[in-house]
Amino acid sequence: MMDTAQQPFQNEAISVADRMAAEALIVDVDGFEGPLDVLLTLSRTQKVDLLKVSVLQLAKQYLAFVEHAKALRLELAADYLVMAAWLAFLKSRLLLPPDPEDEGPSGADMAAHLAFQLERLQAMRDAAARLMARDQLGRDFFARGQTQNVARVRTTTYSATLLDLMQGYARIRTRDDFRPFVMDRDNVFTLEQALERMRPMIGFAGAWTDLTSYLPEGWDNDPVRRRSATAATFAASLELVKEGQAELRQSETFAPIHLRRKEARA
Amino acid sequence: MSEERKTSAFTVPPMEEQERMVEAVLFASAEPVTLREFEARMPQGCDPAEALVNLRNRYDGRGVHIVKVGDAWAMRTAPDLGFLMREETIESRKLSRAAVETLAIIAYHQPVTRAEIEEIRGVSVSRGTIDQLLELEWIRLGRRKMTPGRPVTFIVTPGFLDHFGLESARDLPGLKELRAAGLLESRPPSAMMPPGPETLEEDEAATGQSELFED
Amino acid sequence: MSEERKTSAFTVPPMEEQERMVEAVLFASAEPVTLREFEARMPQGCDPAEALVNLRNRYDGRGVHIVKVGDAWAMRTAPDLGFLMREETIESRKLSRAAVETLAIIAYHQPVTRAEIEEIRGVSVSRGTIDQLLELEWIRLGRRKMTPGRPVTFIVTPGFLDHFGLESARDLPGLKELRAAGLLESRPPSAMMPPGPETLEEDEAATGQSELFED
Repeated sequence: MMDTAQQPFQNEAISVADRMAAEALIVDVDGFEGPLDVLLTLSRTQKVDLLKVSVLQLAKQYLAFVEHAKALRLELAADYLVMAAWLAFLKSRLLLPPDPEDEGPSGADMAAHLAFQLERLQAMRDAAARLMARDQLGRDFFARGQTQNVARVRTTTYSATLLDLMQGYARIRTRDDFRPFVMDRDNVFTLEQALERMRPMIGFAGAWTDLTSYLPEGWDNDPVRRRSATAATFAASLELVKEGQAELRQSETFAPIHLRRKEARA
Repeated sequence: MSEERKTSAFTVPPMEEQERMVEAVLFASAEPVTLREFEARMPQGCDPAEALVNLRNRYDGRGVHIVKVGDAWAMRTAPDLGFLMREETIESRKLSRAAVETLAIIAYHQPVTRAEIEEIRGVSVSRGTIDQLLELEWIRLGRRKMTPGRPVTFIVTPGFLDHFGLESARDLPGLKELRAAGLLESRPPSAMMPPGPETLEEDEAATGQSELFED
Repeated sequence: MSEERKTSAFTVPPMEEQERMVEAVLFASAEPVTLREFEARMPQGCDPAEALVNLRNRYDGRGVHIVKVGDAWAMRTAPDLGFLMREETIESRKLSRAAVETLAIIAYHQPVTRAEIEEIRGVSVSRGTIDQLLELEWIRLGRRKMTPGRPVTFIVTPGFLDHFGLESARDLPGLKELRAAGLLESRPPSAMMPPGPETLEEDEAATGQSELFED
């Protein structure tokens, strides 16, 4: 940017000015509407057209503000810190000579976009001020104070849509076989239930035991219930193995599965 | 404008300007305004009584009049234009659920007797519901049924088709399509399939569905 | 007006009379009246548009003005006489800075999405801000944007135009200059845009939009 050449001479001065600016901002950090608002305020200290604002200087001022806030252990919202990181990156881009290999927007492009954003925000603020300064209804000009009663002649029409009609029909025709969907929980043994059941038992299983012996009582007669209980018990035993509390073995395919407590390593 | 205002604080505004003031105050005020109130509001030295007389003349024969109400003044619309102050509103109300269902049954099963409607709906059909549909000219009486008692039947009218944008009652989607469109939640009842065009291709049904979703 | 109407009507009232009618209707209504409403109320064959132009000239420079608000018309007191209306002044709730800025952005950038408002302001828009503007009936939902996610947009209402004495949104102060300066554009977002609120709270913003749509 333009200022880069002068930087070596102004470095100290700017940093003092920045610190003072930062201090002034921190007094009222809650009054700011985010990082862009802070940047806009900072840019005013440069007393130049927003299009000609030195983004590099702005970045430094902002970083000083964030540093200062940190030193004072002020809680800054996350977006202030994200902006600081981005500006630090932008600053390095602006200071380093452009890398011809590098893809993506140049530092100058990024700076130009930030300047555009600041100018646009300022323009909208000016527009808002001009809007509110206009003559307003109920303040500067007025509507009729006493409105005349307009006699209302009401006619009522009834309407229904094709969709109403179809839904109405569907409702009647399917009323009999409609049943609210509820999970049939009576015949389901859950993984949680199985785990709860097995945890206290596993500590006593020093020897290999058939997994089926862990099935809860009353779940082995009905095939549906047995299937659910078996699946849950097997899943629970895998969970215990994963936790390092148990070991599983099976001698061949479809052979009974055995389970025992995992011995602590000596 | 601000020029005038500035001077008005010191010198009495011209009568033309006083007329404007009286006019604005009369217009914006919710109640009739007394001379005293005019004097209190307007700059010192104004003569609202004279301004009112001038204004009244100006509005003579217009659509709005300046009238005296007791010892106060008000603006009123000209009495001969009262007919303009009538606003015709058409209130649209949704058809009741009972009426919609009855109408749907007639459309799907026509010609259908009252007893048949009641059998399908599972509740008795009130006289009012049928009357309402007759009055809307969405249904009318069909041929009497050749069954004991020769009960009257109901059929839908061209007005019904027009209102619902149908070429004919046969264009009503069948249960299969209703299901495809997500309008049906469960299995079709085995008995009494509706006389809808069940032969429609699946593809067509799918098109219908997407159309329904567009809305 | 169409030929048919003129011929089919018994007698069309003379323009002088039509002016009186328009005047009475405008006067009686606190809300702006659309041409369509005029046509519905006045006898067939009337040309309220022409009558309004005549009436507007007649009221030029008076204490009460005929103003155009969007595609409707209203009578309003002359703004320079506001000082007479202390009694009628409505103490309006003071809008927060965020609300005022958001309103301006919607007016100048409409139709605009919530994310775009946030991009411009550099902070996320709180739900309350949009609610307040919706409640004042100064903004409303526009068409969904044809971008991924089809986000809802906001636009200003005729009520907004009426409140700020604008004939149309094109008459917003400084609109031309802002457009010429390219400040109403969003500039193609480059990969390295400064972090806006949307990068932080993308989920939240998306929720907010869908919530608004639900309403």
